Amino acid sequence: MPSTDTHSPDAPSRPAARGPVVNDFSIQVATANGSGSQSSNTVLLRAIFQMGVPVSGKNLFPSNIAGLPTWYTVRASKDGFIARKKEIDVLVAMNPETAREDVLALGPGAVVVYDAPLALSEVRQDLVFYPVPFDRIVEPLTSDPKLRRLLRNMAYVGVLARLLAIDMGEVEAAIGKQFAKKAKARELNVAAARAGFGHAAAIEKKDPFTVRRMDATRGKIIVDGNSACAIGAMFAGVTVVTWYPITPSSSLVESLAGYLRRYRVGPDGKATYAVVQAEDELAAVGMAIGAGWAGARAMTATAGPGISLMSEFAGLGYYAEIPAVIFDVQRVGPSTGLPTRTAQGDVLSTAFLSHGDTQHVLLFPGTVEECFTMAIDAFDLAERLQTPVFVLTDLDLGMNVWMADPFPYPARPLDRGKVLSKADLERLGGFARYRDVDGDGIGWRTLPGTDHPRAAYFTRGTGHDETSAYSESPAVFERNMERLARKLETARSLVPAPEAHGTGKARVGILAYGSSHPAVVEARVQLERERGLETDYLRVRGYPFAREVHAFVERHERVYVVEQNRDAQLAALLQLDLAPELAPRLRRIAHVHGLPLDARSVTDEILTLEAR
Amino acid sequence: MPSTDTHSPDAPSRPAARGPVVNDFSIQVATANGSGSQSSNTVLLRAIFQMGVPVSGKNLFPSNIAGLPTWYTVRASKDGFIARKKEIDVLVAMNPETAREDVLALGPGAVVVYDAPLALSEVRQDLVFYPVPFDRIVEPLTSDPKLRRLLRNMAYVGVLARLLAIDMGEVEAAIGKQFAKKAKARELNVAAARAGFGHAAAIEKKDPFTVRRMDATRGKIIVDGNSACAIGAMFAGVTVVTWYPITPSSSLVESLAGYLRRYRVGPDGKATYAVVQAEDELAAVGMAIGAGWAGARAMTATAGPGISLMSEFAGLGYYAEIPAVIFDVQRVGPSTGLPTRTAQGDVLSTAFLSHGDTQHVLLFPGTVEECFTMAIDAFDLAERLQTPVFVLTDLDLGMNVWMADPFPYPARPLDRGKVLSKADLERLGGFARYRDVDGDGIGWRTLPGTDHPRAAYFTRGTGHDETSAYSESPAVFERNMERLARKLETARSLVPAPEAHGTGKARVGILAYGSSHPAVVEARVQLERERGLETDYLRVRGYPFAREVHAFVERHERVYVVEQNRDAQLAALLQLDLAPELAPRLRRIAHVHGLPLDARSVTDEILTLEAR
Amino acid sequence: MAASAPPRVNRIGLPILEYRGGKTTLCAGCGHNAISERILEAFFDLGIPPERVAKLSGIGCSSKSPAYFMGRSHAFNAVHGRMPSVATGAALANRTLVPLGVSGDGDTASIGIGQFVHLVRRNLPMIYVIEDNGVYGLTKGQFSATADVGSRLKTGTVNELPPIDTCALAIQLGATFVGRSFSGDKKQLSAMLKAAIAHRGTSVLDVVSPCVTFNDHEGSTKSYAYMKDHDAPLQELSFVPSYEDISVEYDPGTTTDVTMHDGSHLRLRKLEAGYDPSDRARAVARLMETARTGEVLTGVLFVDPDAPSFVETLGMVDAPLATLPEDRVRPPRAALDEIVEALR
Amino acid sequence: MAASAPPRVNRIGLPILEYRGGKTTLCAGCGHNAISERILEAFFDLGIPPERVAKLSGIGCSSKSPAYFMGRSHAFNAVHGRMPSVATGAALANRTLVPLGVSGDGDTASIGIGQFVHLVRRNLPMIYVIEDNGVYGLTKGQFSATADVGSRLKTGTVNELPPIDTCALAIQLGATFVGRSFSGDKKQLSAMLKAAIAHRGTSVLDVVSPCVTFNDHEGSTKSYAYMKDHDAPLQELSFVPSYEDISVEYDPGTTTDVTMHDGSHLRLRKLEAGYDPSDRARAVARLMETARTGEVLTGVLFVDPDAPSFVETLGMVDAPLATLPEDRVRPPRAALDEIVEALR
Ligand SMILES: Cc1ncc(C[n+]2csc(CCOP(=O)(O)OP(=O)(O)O)c2C)c(N)n1
Ligand SMILES: Cc1ncc(C[n+]2csc(CCOP(=O)(O)OP(=O)(O)O)c2C)c(N)n1
Ligand code: SF4
Ligand code: SF4
Ligand SMILES: [Mg+2]
Ligand SMILES: [Mg+2]
Repeated sequence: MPSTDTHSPDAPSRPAARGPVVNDFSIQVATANGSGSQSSNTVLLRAIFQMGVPVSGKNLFPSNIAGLPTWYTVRASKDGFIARKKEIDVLVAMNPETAREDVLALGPGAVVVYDAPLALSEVRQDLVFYPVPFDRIVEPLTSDPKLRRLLRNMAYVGVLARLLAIDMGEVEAAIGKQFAKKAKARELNVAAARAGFGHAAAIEKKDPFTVRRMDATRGKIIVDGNSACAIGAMFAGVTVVTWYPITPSSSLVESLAGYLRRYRVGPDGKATYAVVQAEDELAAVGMAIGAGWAGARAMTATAGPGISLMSEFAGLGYYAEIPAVIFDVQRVGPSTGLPTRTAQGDVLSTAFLSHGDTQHVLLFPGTVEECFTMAIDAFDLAERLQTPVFVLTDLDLGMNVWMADPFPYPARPLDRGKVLSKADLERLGGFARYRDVDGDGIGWRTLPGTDHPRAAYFTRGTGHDETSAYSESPAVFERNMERLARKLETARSLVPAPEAHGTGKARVGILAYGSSHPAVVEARVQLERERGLETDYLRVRGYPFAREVHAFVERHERVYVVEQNRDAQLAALLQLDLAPELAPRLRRIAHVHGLPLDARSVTDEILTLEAR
Repeated sequence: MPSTDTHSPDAPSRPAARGPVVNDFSIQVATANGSGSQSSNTVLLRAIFQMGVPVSGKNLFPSNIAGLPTWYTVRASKDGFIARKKEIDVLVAMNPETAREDVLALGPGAVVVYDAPLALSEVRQDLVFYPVPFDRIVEPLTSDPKLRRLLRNMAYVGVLARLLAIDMGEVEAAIGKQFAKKAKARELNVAAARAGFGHAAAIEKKDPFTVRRMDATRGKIIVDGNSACAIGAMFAGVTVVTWYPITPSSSLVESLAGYLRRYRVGPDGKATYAVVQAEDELAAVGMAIGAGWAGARAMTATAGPGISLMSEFAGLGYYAEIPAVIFDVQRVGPSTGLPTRTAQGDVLSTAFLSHGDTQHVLLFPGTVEECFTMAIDAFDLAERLQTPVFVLTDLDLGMNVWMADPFPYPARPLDRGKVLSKADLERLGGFARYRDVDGDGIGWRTLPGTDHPRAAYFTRGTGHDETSAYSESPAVFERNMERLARKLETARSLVPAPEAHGTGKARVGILAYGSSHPAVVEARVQLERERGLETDYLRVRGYPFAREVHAFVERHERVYVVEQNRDAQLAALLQLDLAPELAPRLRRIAHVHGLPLDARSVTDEILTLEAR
Repeated sequence: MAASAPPRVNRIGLPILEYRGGKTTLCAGCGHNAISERILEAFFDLGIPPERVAKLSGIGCSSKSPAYFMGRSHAFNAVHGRMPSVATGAALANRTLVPLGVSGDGDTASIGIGQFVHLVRRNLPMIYVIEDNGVYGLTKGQFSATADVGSRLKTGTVNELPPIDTCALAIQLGATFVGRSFSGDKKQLSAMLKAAIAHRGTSVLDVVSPCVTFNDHEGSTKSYAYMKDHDAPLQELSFVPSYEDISVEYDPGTTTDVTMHDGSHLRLRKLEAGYDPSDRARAVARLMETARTGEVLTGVLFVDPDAPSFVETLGMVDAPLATLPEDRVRPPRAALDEIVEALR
Repeated sequence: MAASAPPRVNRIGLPILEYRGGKTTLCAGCGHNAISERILEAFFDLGIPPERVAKLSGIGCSSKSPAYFMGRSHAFNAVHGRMPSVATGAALANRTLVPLGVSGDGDTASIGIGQFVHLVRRNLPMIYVIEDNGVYGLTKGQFSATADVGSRLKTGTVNELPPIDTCALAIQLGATFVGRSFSGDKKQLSAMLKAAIAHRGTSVLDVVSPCVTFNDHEGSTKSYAYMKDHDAPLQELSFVPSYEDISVEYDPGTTTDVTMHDGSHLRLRKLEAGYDPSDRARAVARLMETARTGEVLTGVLFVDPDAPSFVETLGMVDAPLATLPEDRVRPPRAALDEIVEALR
């Protein structure tokens, strides 16, 4: 089963089964995709959430539409840890194809709830087995075999509710929310859950895992990162959205389109936006660049292969200085790679995307809240800096659901950047598009359609002088390139500042970004609790790096850079940016296998390296 | 005028005009492009070459077809220096548009041969002026005004021959070679040269510059890098050539097509190759990848914008492990940039071309001889390593003509890499495409069409196991990626080893690559002669870097990395590859303005940095 | 009226000088220069403020030409073959602009055919001019995808691949205004450009525009000489702008009067009896015949003046999206509250 | 004969098992699975060694399908929309291969239309199958560029852009073999595939192949139900391989016999009187009409069996370039001497 298919030498540790284990375990449900288990798992997750217990969910699905194995992990954590937990405590084995393998992968003491016919109890002696005759349980509920297959999934939720003391009221509430608009389905599913719950009454509890109400989720919401980016983009006032479907970014635009239809269509039925499904990613980014040039807040969303296809236009955007926002919901590369698995592998190639001396601004949201806020930041930055801005999230952050605080309504008005109006031009008499009048490397632009005889300029990807006139002059070219470099320097102070954790006094530092955040948070506690190793932690949120990032490295003897790729890509960018003397302090913890990062792996590797 | 339009503070130094300056000066001819001056300049260059004097030529032309200013520089150097010389000693001013500017850009004591009507002698007092009535000179030769415009250009060759003591016999021989197949044109041009020569008899020589026979070019050839690459590719046994026209790479394929027609078509009129002009660069590289997969020696040639468009396929080639050779004749980027000017700006983005953890093998020819030999190496490496290999030349190396030793006939047979034949399969019974049986990270492949039931495998850009079966297993994915990294390690020892210059005892090292070579060679002499600064020099010829590159940095206190881009791209790759402790030794000399690198700029900058 | 000499200033009081651009750097005699003239004249004649026009192009000699006319219009010289996507973005960002695309046969039919096809399907409101010389001028004369079978380069190389007829292709794909002309045909090209400006959706104009340097020789099918012999005009065109009343009489028997969406009139006096520019299938069939006959059909090949354009299909507001005030693009606090509530 | 049940082993002594591939991971009932069956049967029936076949595909459910048939053939599942270029390289590297391209409507008509257009122009010797379901299956059902106007997704979204008729497009561009079929029409599809295998140049087969998960509902024009009602076969097809003598009689009045370049025979018993698959212009016109009528014309839409393929145009040697011995690809020392001499 994938989540332990990574070579972790040591068997996962687990508290000896003395006394109950409350609100601190993980449940993994193994089914086949397209079998409708998704809603059951959401109900399970919500029910625990509604009991005030911090919870997180990870969907491990295959790159196909129906029939292949898929795993969903729900983690309850009284301490509020929401990273993937490497060890599975409770397995729900519904998929004959993987059941044995899944069971063999468990650590001793784990619990297995399984479809009785699978007869798994012989496989191992060191586990707690609960066979459940799901077919029999759902049989009375309907005669439709297709429906029965679906209801089996809700039945295991009922069984788990009984076994883990999850409040059935919350389960039914969650079902109600899930099937809000489908009364019939709601009834049937409630019945199925109850049937499972009823059946499980007869089961003798032999494991320590249990859920108990607490008050750690009040007021929180549950949302996936793609939806959060979508909501952010809408409140950023996005007007032109172009895309080409690709996992895992499709749901970002599809959710955005839904919100726009609801909140950005006037009473006259007219839209204050355009959403265009392009013919491919070259066209999608080309449209975004064209729209940004003409003054729209334009965006596109894609994943690795799309980013590669956008290379030429990315260079044009950089050199002709055109605002555009590009969401890269990263998946495992190279090439098509593992389209439904998560990674942080596009960092380096995106920073230098396109030939010649091209460099880009990158943002790294680490939470769903930041997916919302940084979507807004991205549009402001793109127009302020007049350059494409890449928002790098990933499949884990983007497609899995996360607990979050409600999104704050934007405090700042939109920053539309340096744009000269007709009035400005009348005052100034004219302008030079690429003249660095403010010393920040950023010129002033006009929008096509500005009604002034001096408003026009000729945008080009060829060499140009300050007035954007064609030029092959070596000196003119070099000056312009130096200004562009200056502009990237300006960006350092404008991208979201890094977030510091810890006392600042530790000798060991950890540096991470994006969806690695929850694992690092938990790993720091493990290091402290288990080995008394104090660490400081800086979460990088943007590139080019803010000065604080340099300062953090200066203040620590060793800095572990944790990321989800093979080539330690952020560490590479950092090494190129740091004073060379600091480079030796960096230590790389970089792996990619497609599974969300877990704390244990980080902890173990840091300890190994510390031991050196 | 471009060649001094770069901000060089100090006026160029020149020997005081006491006594003759023999075989050590530069001539710059300023005309408009499309005016046919190209052949005159070639004749001028050849005539000096035939007199045994080391010579080099640089063409600075605009990105248009006809009518814009263009400059051609011929440098004669008894010491064999062939880099661009920053100072112009003799200007031939034929272009009214730039004449004044060109004259103002000269250093004191320079010579100006100019079209009399331009009346330039008033512009400055500190130069030697030779007005020449070109129209009058050519008038008797023909009545056709179009022809006259062309002949004016050959007339200045005659004038220069007289002024600089270039042997008219050699001039006429060169004209004969130039117009080998056009008797009429030959006659007219000889007449024009003679007319100029005759007219100049009346000119009183007031400058020190002169050419004198020596014996430094015997047996040498004159060739441009693109032709050299083409010849190399043909002798590498290239079979599938795909391309999309783009300056400055077009002439590589056009010259290759010519050679192939001549030497690779059988008596039956059938070709042992295919040349395809694709619809764009995505298609060109896709065809090369498809052909490489099917066993052909496949190549494409392009420049920056094409490289960007090839990103997605480059990642597929890396991950599916397909041989292909991609020539990148670099020009000034970002974006369309300066299409007719030279740069080394694609190094970093090509090394990491494509999303995910992708890395590529790069070769850096530094001379036209190496354009020939490395073209051959590239095909061997691509098949040996089963990966795309990028040959990075540039406009200066590729489109300008250079003296060279005759190309050696390849000593080694073709290395077709690890391919299993039908017989092998019968012996082995089967194979696993991506199994690292030899420990070098390189598996064995079969070619489509191999007549054995176990020959087939399924090539894909998605996750795969050793048998190339589809896999989403985290462990399988990670193992495969580690093997790919191992393969790149293997490449270190297979790419052309760096070339060491100097005693190896100096404290200061210089590291450079590609067309920067001649400037560095000359700069080292300047540093030694003028300031007694001894340097060692290592010319890097491939990436991933050979161990010797690391060793060179270890052996020197300071290492100047000289390159023609803004972002010090090779230095960046080096910094990422070196032991971090060595990083502080690197000092970057990186500039891009589109003109070929000159020694003086390198010397001056090294001295400035040494002074720090 | 198209034919009559332009007045010293046009209806918005601008002299033609205000419609000119930088000095051309193209070869003397290049067809592209003539097309630039026709374009700026058309906008001048119709009295369209240059500020309302957005010039878009790819890469090539043709794509450079926007620098040489209408310097008072914004312009975007983008990347090779991908101008349609840039134009799409610009047109959506500000629907009040008049997007004018200038491309070449290589830029459109070779590298750009994919984006061209999808542009046409969307019926984006824009004028798309293909300056068609059958070669890549800027890279020194290789064949493009519009080169005819058997046409020969100076080097002797002969083209053996069937050409892409961008007009037949566009009509087949559902284009709503398609015309072909010749850089040397002042009257026809002017009228066609004006009708294109008046058209509601995408206007595809393929204009044969000889490359005097690389493709104007004997053996070329895109030379001035070849066009002299093979230009087969389907109609005699005239254009009556919406603001002029339709004074001139015409005979419905010999002349078709097309009322454009903006109320202007395009008048086609039939030269080829039976050619019906409103019949897609037959227009395509007729064009395909010319592959055999070698004639170059010019004129308005197809027109459907009222098909909704992409901005209508998308149901966009009338005001430019680019400059909508914050309160129209950022929903109120209540909206966020509602969204958040749904996520609890 | 296509129709008759396949023998236990074929003429080269292989059981059909040797033509099978891995277990499909596509949805049960997906049209693509049926097409996979027809493809492997065709190669089995014709007794073509699987080793001679190269399977090429892009990205999509359809493009995955080559993994599910003919496991003894090399395969290359490349990148999205660019398979034609990969196929071109492979076909040139080894002209003795039988390149079989499997693509989807998104892979071909949306992202891939540019490469498709140029592939067709070159008449590369290959079979190009478009498994056409009008949606992007693998990304969960968005419209592709072949979706018909007015067709509706489960979500209610309606397509408003005109579809690309890949067949009409191909014929118009000069394709030499173009057919349309339906994954559910065993007999027609089998015969068509065999003729395609026998064809000299590019064979474009657009096969309507319903996506049961995302586009098989009421309101879809690519559903099983829709095809049942709208499938309008132009002919009844049969194929007589070159190695079988033409036993079966036929009536020239009602049946056209096309002799393929390899000597095999494609027999078309007319179902639509007057349809002539050798008339390009009219074939395109007829297909364009269906935009109004909604009928889906299936059968052999156009065929020109003797047009030279790209390898002939290029004048390549008969042996595979990939495996030419060194002495045929590396010219002798004398050649280098001659070249060098010319550079002195
Ligand atoms: C991606 C890319 N590939 C290649 C080129 C080189 N290039 C510049 S213009 C051109 C062809 C232009 O031909 P066409 O569009 O017909 O314009 P023309 O010069 O004939 O007017 C090419 C291939 C480029 N600029 N960008
Ligand atoms: C460059 C790139 N963009 C997007 C994708 C995501 N993607 C995978 S398959 C697909 C569409 C497949 O549609 P189609 O070709 O019709 O195949 P089907 O699944 O319908 O059989 C897309 C957009 C990708 N793999 N690569
Ligand atoms: S090369 Fe040809 S297309 Fe380019 S400017 Fe000259 S004539 Fe025009
Ligand atoms: S999603 Fe559609 S196309 Fe893909 S396998 Fe399922 S039915 Fe076939
Ligand atoms: Mg052209
Ligand atoms: Mg599809």
